[in-house]
Amino acid sequence: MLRPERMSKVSVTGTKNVVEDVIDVTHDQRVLHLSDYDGSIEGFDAGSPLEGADAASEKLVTVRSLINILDVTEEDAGPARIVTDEALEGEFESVRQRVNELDDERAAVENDLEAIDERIAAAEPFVSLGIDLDLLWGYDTLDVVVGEGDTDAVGHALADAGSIRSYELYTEGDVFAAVAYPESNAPEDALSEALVGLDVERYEVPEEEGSPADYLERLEHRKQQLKSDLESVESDLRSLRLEHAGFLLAAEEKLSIEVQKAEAPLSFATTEHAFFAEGWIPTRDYESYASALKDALGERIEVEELERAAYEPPEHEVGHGEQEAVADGGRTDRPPVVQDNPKVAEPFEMLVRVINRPNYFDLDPTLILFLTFPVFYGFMIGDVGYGILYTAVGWLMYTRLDSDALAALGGVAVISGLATVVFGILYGEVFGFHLISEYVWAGHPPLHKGLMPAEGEWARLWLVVSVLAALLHLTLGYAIDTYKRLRHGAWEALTEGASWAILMVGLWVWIFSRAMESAKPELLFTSLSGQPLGFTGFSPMVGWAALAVGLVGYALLIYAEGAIGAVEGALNSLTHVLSYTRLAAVMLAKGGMAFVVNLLFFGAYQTHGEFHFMLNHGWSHVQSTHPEATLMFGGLVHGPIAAVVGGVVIFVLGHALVLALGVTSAGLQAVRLEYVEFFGKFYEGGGEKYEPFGHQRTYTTQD
Amino acid sequence: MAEDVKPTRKNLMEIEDRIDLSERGHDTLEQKRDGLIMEFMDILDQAQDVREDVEQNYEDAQQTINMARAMEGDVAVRGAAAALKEHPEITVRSNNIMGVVVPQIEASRVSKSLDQRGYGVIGTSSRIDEAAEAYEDLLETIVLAAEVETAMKKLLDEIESTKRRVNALEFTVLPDLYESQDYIEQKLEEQEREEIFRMKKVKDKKEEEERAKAESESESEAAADAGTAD
Amino acid sequence: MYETLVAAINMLGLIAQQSAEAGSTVAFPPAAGAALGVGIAALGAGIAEGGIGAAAVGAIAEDSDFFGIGLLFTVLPETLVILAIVVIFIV
Amino acid sequence: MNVISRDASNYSYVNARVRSRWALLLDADEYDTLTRMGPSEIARFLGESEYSPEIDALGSRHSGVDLVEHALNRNLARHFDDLLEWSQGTLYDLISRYLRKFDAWNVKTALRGVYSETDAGVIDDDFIRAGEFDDALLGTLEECESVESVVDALAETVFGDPLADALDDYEETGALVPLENAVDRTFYDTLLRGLNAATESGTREFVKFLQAEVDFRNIRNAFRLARSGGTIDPSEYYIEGGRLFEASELASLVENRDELVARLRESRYGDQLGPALERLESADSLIGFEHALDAALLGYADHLSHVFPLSVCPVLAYILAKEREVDNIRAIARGREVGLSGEEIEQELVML
Repeated sequence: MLRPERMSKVSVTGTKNVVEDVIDVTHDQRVLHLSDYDGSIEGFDAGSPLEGADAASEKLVTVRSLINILDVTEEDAGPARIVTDEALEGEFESVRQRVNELDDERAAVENDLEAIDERIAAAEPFVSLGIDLDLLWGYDTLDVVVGEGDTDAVGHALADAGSIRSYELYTEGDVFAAVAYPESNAPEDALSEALVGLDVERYEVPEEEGSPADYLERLEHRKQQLKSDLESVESDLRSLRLEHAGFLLAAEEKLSIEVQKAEAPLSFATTEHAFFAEGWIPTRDYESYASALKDALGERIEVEELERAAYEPPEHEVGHGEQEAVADGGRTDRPPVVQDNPKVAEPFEMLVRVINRPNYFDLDPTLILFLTFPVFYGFMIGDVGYGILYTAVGWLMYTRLDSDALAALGGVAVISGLATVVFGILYGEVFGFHLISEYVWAGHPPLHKGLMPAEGEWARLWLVVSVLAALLHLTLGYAIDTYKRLRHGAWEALTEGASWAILMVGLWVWIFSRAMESAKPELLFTSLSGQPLGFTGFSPMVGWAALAVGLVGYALLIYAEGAIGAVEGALNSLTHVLSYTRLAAVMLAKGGMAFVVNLLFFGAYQTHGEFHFMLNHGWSHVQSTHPEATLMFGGLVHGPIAAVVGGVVIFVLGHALVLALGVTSAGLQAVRLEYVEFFGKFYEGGGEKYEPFGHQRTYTTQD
Repeated sequence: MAEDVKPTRKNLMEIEDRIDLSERGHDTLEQKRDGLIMEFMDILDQAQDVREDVEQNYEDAQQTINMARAMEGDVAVRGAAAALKEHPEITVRSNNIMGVVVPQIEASRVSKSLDQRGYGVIGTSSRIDEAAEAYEDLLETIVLAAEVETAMKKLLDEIESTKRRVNALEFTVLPDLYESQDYIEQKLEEQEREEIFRMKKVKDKKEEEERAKAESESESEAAADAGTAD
Repeated sequence: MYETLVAAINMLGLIAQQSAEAGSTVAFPPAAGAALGVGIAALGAGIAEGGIGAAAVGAIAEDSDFFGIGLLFTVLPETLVILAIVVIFIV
Repeated sequence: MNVISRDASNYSYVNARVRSRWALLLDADEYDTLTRMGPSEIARFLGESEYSPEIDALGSRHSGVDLVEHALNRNLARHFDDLLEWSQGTLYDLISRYLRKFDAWNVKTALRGVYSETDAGVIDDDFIRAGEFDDALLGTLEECESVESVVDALAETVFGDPLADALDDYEETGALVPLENAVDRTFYDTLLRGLNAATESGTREFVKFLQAEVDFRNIRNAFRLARSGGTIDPSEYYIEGGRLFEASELASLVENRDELVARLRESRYGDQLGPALERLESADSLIGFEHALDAALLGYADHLSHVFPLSVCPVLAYILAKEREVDNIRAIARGREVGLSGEEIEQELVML
């Protein structure tokens, strides 16, 4: 569970005349993850594709292109079928031509549409101006400029221009048409000259007759025609798709398989007459794969299980000695990884892969994530209402979505949502109301968030609890690291692995001791002092001893890691632990936000350091029953009808916001603690995905 | 043929002269042929190298320009390519290899410095520089290739014709001449033999005549003797 | 931003002065001092969170997986306020 | 350090976003995988990365390398538009000044395209829509018939006057050089114009960054000139505003490459430039050196962005890195297409 599935390295050797059979069998079995040949064996070259790979590829590329142009999807597929070579010649070619024709047509129409749209946009200023178009162009002696800008400035500029004998300015809003009669000796573009320097956008005058409105209408009409043309081309394409989708999908699959098989030798080692293929296979599948090959080919090939990959990386990969490196030909290909976790924890594999796929020699932290992440999350949100919503949304995602990543996220949401519900019951909260507290716990839930002044102690408690959780979580991380290093000997494990934990724990035991008590914040000793713990800090003796041990750890650390270790060790053991206080902080913030939303809607008053929502009665009623209470907010629901409506909107949007922010803050902060603080201690990642050679047939049947 | 010639001693001498000349020509041509082949072999090696260079440079250039287009954009490369305003100049001179005239092609201003390429320097990268360079190299090799290939072709022609001439001498002209020579010599020998035979005949005849004369003289003497005695 | 901070502090100082001039026997009630302390701590945290938040929003816009870490980083400075509250409790 | 900016710049917001985007940039392993894939596989791979909007939109129309290229350009534009959209106050001003380099690029592309009589579509493909120019203007530019009309179309922009001035030179020589130089110079001139580093908060780091960029640009051009030889006046290609060398010294340094190298080794960028200079000695080609130089600039930008985290530097460093990534992917896709080997392609990549 903490380890990926055990893999074996397999080699298949034979003469070239059985290579196709070997590929066929391997393809059907779909268990062998081929390793690329790295050229390390004398006399063996990397293989070339089999005959026909190029021809099949050419067809495949075309088929995929057609599928893409026709927008064929899985749903369009008919029943599975056999695709014959003849069909790939005849039917295929006619589909291709038809598709190309229609595609050309579509492109042409779309092009025209774009042009029309541009002309329509260009015509609009003229419509607002309302001057017939033929009046605006075709003059020999007059200059016309139509544009948009500060019309007053244009007027002044025209009046001031020396080269213009007379002019006329028509305006409508910011749009203007300036008609100028230049002096006979004026330069050709006298009008443009006059307008230089003004912030004016000029429009080209369409060389058309009649009123601009008519012109626009003509354009619109043409646009409609083009749109219907487009519609008909697209419907042709649609019917083409319906007709040929099944064939195309099946052809794609057939050709993909053909190409995949023909290109398999690309990762083989070959000589003139022989080949040699290597790959990884889950150890439990080896026997069936080997016997399948033997059944088909008997003695003509040699199948061998070269090694069962140990979970420790081979020595040469960590730079200790080179014997094994020579033994397996200097290859460094690591086994691909099949994560192996209980079904319920599987969605969390995705969370691990977000950072990186675990490598074969890593401990797979999925299970730890499964155990800690929902607790962090539930602790921070801790609300039955939100929890149920998260669970519901998560379930929908998990069951309905195709994307593996999103479905897995849904799975994570379900489990985190359930944890949220559990914590919600303990806090006694539903959507920020203490309803459960009242009906289940009779007003005294086992846990409080510490939002209200009367519960201030709880807030400090959560801070300390966060630190304790940090110490546990991080020590686990260091422990895994230490375990991994144990194979290099106890000394290395102690100096490079355990020393970090010793430093951290030692430091924090000292912090929680009464040594130098006056200099430390009080909450260290008070927050856990209540029953059943009754913890009021370790004695100074214990504190100083722990610090001494911690310093020994620090010394070992510096010995092993040098100056960087010195800085990082000191910093990490403090900041990484404090970083977990975000658990308490986010919890308070979320609680506070939900409170504010409810406060705005229902209003609340404060009495004896407790907040009470005014669920049933307004402030006036409260005043009569609790004269000592102070009002926090009157509550929109108790106001006039408009306020009530606004209140409902705020209520719904507010809770939706809290719900969403719960994901982005609580979710992210929890995940961050896992990734940065926890994973950082031991996780390497970089594993290769297990991709067995083969193809799952869905659209074609064999024979 | 041979029969056409008059088998005279004068003709024989003439033929013998011609044989002498042809034989000497044949040797020379043969030497020339071998020489040309040697030259050709040299050039062939060179041509092969150049041809490979062209191929290699072409590939390189193609690759650099592809990468330049890919990295700097197609348009940037095109722009840089089009920016070139000064085209290289090609001059052709001739060279003489064993009497064969081969061209010597020279291209000036193929390789350019950064400021002559016609594209801006500030904002471009050396990818375009090197694409341009690669093409300049390619052009230079192509020019060289043109030169070598033309020379090769010309040499090949010359070798071919020389070979034909050698063969003509060797297999047609000389055998004919030898035949004629043989023929004339034969004829002349025959004539000689005839002459000797005739001489012999004449000599025999003369001797007979002399013997007959001597016989008749002795008869008359005997008669005289007999007469006397008688 | 600085200006706001300065203005806020000036104003608080002014209030303190006025209450002193009012001639009451306790010129400056302890509760007011405590509130002032928490307030200033919160202001400081707020300023720090402003910057971090902007960065976080930026990062989340790019990659929604960062949402968790972004939020987490944003609230980191809140420890300041927590410590201030602790101080109030202790004093 | 400037925890709370006095102007309205939102450094922390923008930089957080930029850092996220930075994390999406491909790493060496992914490049390595890409070099073994075909063009369409690369497109498919990109379609499963942050390039998916672009690949999905364009995949039905393009394929292979084309698709990759289009998607890369669009993606670049989207990212840089985003930067402007996010930023406010001085930060906005500084980023938009810097992004004007894409305007400069687009102007040059238009000039070169029109000059070489390239099709509008090809020019359009090469535009990077990350600057201030809107689609309408770019559309006009790519359709222009002549270089002169391109210059005309740009009259209303900051490039208008300098281009018009350079037009005579162009017509005289027939080469684009004067115009291209005018564009580049205008970009560098307007980058710092009107900024007073002493009084205006936030601009000090900007100036520092740009000095580095200018210096690196000058280094690069100095080596190109040194390699090419010829009788060029180096000061003609010198960009003002750097801190490394003066126009006057450049001339002698270009003549003597060893001296230039030595000078750079001793300079403030010596550390960053080390690998680049080594590559220079081992190879004949400058491309490798330029890659190393680019990598060095990336490294320096990254360094500045760490020294000044709450400034414009991380944004500028991101712009560089993103541009680089797009270039790298393009090199891989193109390289695969033209058949380069895995190793050759890796030579073409620039990585930090």
